[in-house]
Amino acid sequence: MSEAALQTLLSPVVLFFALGFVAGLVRSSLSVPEDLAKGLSLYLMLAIGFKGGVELAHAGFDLGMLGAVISGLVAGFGLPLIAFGLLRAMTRVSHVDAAAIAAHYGSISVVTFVAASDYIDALGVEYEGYMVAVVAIMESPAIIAGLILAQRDPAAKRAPRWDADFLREVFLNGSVFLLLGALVIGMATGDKGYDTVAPFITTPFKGVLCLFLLDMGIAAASRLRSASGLDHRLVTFGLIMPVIGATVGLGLSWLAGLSVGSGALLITLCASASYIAVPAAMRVALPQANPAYSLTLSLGVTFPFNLVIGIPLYQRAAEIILA
Amino acid sequence: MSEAALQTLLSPVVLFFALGFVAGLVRSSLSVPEDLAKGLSLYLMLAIGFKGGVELAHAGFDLGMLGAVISGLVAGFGLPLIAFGLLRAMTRVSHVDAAAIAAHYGSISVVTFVAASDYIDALGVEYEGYMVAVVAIMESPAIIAGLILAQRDPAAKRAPRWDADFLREVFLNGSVFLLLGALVIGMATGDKGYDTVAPFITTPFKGVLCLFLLDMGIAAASRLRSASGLDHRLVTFGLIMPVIGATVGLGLSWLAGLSVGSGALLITLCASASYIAVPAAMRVALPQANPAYSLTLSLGVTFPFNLVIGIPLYQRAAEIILA
Amino acid sequence: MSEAALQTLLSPVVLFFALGFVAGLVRSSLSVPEDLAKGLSLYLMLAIGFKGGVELAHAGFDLGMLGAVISGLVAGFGLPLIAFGLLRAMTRVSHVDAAAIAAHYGSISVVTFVAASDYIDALGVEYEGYMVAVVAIMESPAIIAGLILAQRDPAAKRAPRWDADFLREVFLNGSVFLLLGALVIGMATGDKGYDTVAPFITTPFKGVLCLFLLDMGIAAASRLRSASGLDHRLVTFGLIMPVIGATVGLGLSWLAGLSVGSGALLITLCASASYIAVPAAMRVALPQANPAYSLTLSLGVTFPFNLVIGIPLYQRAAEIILA
Amino acid sequence: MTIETHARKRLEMIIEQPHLPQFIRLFEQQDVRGYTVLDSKSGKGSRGFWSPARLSSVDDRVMIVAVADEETIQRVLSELQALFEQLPGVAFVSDVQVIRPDRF
Amino acid sequence: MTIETHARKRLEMIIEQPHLPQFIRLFEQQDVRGYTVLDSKSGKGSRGFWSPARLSSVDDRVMIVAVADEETIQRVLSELQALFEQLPGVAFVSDVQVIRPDRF
Amino acid sequence: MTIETHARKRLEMIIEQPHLPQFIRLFEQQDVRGYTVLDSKSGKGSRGFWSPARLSSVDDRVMIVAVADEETIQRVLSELQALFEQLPGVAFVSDVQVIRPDRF
Ligand SMILES: Nc1ncnc2c1ncn2[C@@H]1O[C@H](COP(=O)(O)O)[C@@H](O)[C@H]1O
Ligand SMILES: Nc1ncnc2c1ncn2[C@@H]1O[C@H](COP(=O)(O)O)[C@@H](O)[C@H]1O
Ligand SMILES: Nc1ncnc2c1ncn2[C@@H]1O[C@H](COP(=O)(O)O)[C@@H](O)[C@H]1O
Ligand code: NA
Ligand code: NA
Ligand code: NA
Repeated sequence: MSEAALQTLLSPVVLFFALGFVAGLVRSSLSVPEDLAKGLSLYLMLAIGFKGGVELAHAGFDLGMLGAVISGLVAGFGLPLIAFGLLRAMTRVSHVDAAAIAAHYGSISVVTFVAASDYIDALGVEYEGYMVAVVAIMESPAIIAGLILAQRDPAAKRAPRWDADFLREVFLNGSVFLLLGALVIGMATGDKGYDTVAPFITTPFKGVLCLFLLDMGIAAASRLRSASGLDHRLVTFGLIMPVIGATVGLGLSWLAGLSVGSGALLITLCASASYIAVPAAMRVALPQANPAYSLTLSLGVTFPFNLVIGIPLYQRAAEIILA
Repeated sequence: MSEAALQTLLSPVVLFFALGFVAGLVRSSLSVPEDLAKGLSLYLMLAIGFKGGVELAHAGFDLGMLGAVISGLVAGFGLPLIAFGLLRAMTRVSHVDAAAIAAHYGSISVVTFVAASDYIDALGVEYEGYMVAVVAIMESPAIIAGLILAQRDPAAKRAPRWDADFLREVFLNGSVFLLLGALVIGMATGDKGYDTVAPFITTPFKGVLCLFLLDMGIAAASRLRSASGLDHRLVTFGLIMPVIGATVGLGLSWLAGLSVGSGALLITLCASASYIAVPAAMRVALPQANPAYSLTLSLGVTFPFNLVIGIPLYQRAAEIILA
Repeated sequence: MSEAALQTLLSPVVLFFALGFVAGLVRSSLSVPEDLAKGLSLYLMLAIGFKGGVELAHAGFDLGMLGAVISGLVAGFGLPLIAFGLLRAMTRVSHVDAAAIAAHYGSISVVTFVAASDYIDALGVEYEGYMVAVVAIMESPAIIAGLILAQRDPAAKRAPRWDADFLREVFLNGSVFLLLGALVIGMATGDKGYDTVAPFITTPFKGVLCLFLLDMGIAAASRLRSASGLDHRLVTFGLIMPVIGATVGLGLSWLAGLSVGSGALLITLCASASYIAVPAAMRVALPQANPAYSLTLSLGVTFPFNLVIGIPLYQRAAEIILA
Repeated sequence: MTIETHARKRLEMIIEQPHLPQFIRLFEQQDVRGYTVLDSKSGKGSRGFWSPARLSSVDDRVMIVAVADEETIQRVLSELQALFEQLPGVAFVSDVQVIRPDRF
Repeated sequence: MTIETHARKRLEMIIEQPHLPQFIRLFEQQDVRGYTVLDSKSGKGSRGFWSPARLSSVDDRVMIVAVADEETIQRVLSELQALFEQLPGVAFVSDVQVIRPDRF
Repeated sequence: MTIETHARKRLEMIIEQPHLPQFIRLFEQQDVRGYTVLDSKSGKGSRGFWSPARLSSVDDRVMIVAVADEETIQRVLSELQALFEQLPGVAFVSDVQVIRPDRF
């Protein structure tokens, strides 16, 4: 497995992340323009959504899908509880901050998913198209769970906001919308649509992912550099929690009888933490929570951990337990 | 033809427009960054200009081209008169607003043209390279016609501005410039140039078009959502006028003896309404006209109509009459 | 050679530059959004860095590389002295302005390099992968040389700043960082990495270069149009200096025993003038220097000269002397 | 010839982008008839230095400028006092002159 | 130690991007020696709410800030009165202090 | 009910983007507790017209707004006098009212 590990470390995807990370640490002027980064992210959503939809059109719905969806929902609502308990036990963050961070860890990171699917693709392992739907389904439940946790704060002066602004942020979030939309379009157009769009969504895919991870690296390092209030307890949480999430994901995959590929992806989803959808929702619903904690943890600690160490580990575990 | 209709509706191009439209209606946070959208638009201009130029280099000039160009000019100057008359007869907009809207409908929408050429390409129908030149030629005459109409407003306090700012806006408009420039470059470099640039202008073309239409969908829906002053009379105009334009275009194609493919494109051009070049020119020359009317009509009503219903209809009509 | 000349002039790369130049001169509204232009530039850096690294992984290090690197350093430190002497002798710019301009001409323009490598690629001539490293190495020495020249100004009220801001600007400049980083990644991943990323870095390369040069053309013409204080002496310098630089580059290539391809590239690097890294560093270190002179000269005079006339000339010279 | 001008108040706020809708709603409730939102690039306040969060707009700040009569601005300020207890941001008020008094 | 400062006027306008050249021309005619144009994101005025039109810049608004002596600003204001009858936009004037009086 | 407000000074500067770190450092030294940086699009000053240099950010200008008590602003101004001899830029000071005096 040490060769496989080396191979991960030497994949362009990880190396470009590392390059960005170094650039951010030494404060190079290297930066990916914001609009471009958003464009790359749109592209990745559109591409994996569409591909997933086309595969789904082939395979049709089956029981495995139901199992994966239920697993995703269970994890989405359950992981925040575990994360919250852990945070209150092992760190000193306040009730509301713990609730906000817990929501991040119950939700998922799409780019981590994309990196994992790229990794297992390279190994020649297959996964089911419905996993893309699971990604979309797992974005929001943790936000609800986090708010319920926050509501139980005895020191809270006011209740979290559940108003229209918030609900739109949660359920009509741009990236979930595009992911699901592209999935549906992929299903509707099937192979015929795929053939016309294929060169666009396959040819540059890996390169776009590299460029995007370059930007993620810069962002992660900048976050860490300017991190204030992040102590070793929180960092430890940011390294332990993905492993706990992964374990839960492995158990669920086993219960749901997922294939090795789909299992590795569900494990990765459980291990990953949101850095786009959840921060945006929390800012609206829980403005009193300190965004610096959660974003720095999820982007600066957990994302790099998952990308470099986690994904190969999760895939290996899936291979051993689910094969 | 109902199968063909279904096929149009299920093409990725139309579906991504629909996805954007829904996102805009429900106010999802999904958005294509402005700079990216401008970049996609530059790409589309460059690609169709270049391809048209290369084809022109093959075919050389012929009488058909002259016919098409004259048809374009006739439509560009003539359609605004029809549109103006119709608006004054059937709606309640003021003289100057009618003149401004008329200019939009006499001019053309490049993306509608691109979508139509993509549609007839998919059917295996051919069209002449010079149609790209006709696109460029049809952008401006309607602006002149619209201003002349505005000048005849008895209630006008001041004449429209025909100054340098305005003329630059009309004749040196960025998109026309790039379209024509790429056409000339395509002609100059011919197959040799084409071979080197081909992967860039063909591989991602369809995908870029999808992404661009996603943005158009969002824009169209946002326009409609915040539409003020748009009554059913104006909406009716926005649905009737493209059909009238198409009929004129069909007649001109027949007179000019165009091929089925080129005819379908000329019909589409006549049916389409500008939402970039003309609004910009009107803002400078006729600041007293209400831009909300014309842009909402052209983007929110006529563009979707042409994309979903019009194009297959125009192509079918061309097939029946011109074959 | 007149056929070869015609061929250069008719290459899409040069023609798109010309199109942008005309658009800028006539003040068309055509423009490439800033973020897109930065993205195109990132792409070009990433692509040539990666390709160079992969080639380096094949070829391994050799003495030729050492010769090229030393030549680059000699030129980087030496050319500013020549440029400074020439400026003081033939133009009327002040001591500090001459030093700043000299730094631009001692450093290099990556896009000129890319255009040259594209040109010699098209001729089927090969060059060594390490030339990409030489590009990175030649960015900074001239900045140091320019500051030392500026320091000797008897009229200077204060010394140039050599502080942390400045050093970061010089040595951690984003484009150099990405170029070198991609080179290292290319070396580390070798053919295996290349295969996965190849479609991204080769398919659209030429097209991206065209789009980027369209923007360069607009920028060059805008600079020239609003040029103030640029007299015929300075313009003459902007046309003579690249030829002098090229001659020095040819001599160094001969001494270092470079191949025809690598020689043509070193000559081009010596002939080219910076318009990104050096202006940024000068603004920080020598705020009293007039940026209008140097940027207009390098972007508006020397870049077009090299692109249209210089590159074919340099390649021909390399062929005659180094073959 | 001197142009006649009329005294109004200019309210300037810097707030977090995700909370913009709440402030706009406050404006609507207090009959502020016009305002302009400007982008900001970076800054420093009681919560330390910020610059736009890469990859998301949660850290973006905007500046809002609104000119209105003194009474309206007073009403807005008194509401702002409560709002600023929940949401981050700052507000400054200054004097301005306008030429078309009926508009502000 | 107090720094000596000098009184000037600060003119702030919000206008539509396509009309910027006309206002710049007015500045040139009235010898306004300096100004700065800032981007704006959205806003509300007598013509309702606006945010940048997607796909085109016709709906973009900009803010212009110009500091000059009172007399110059008076001249500009009197011209603006006429211009604002044809073109949309708003203008506010306030007092500022500068440290280098020869520049403004 | 009138809200109690407190007088402060508003400093507004327009400087070149590459020099921003030097001005920020000046703020830190003089204990300016808050400021906001805004993007600008184009402008004109003693060095003529500028608009963002394509392909690089060397020509970009930014506007900085900082509100603080009069004494702090005085200290900043006296430092600015020296800095503006080396670096291009302009500074304007005006009066503002704030509602939370402890913050500024
Ligand atoms: N009272 C105001 N305060 C601040 N900005 C305003 C105000 N009124 C109008 N504006 C801005 O000026 C633009 C044009 O105003 P109007 O011509 O009244 O629609 C608006 O869209 C706002 O951005
Ligand atoms: N009087 C003024 N009013 C507003 N902005 C100004 C003024 N003078 C200069 N500026 C801005 O400050 C920048 C630098 O000024 P300068 O150093 O004089 O060229 C200019 O490009 C303008 O953007
Ligand atoms: N004194 C000030 N002057 C100008 N802008 C300020 C000031 N204080 C805060 N701000 C801006 O308001 C934002 C929020 O402030 P705060 O809530 O104190 O962190 C800061 O990030 C700054 O952009
Ligand atoms: Na998770
Ligand atoms: Na038309
Ligand atoms: Na050089």
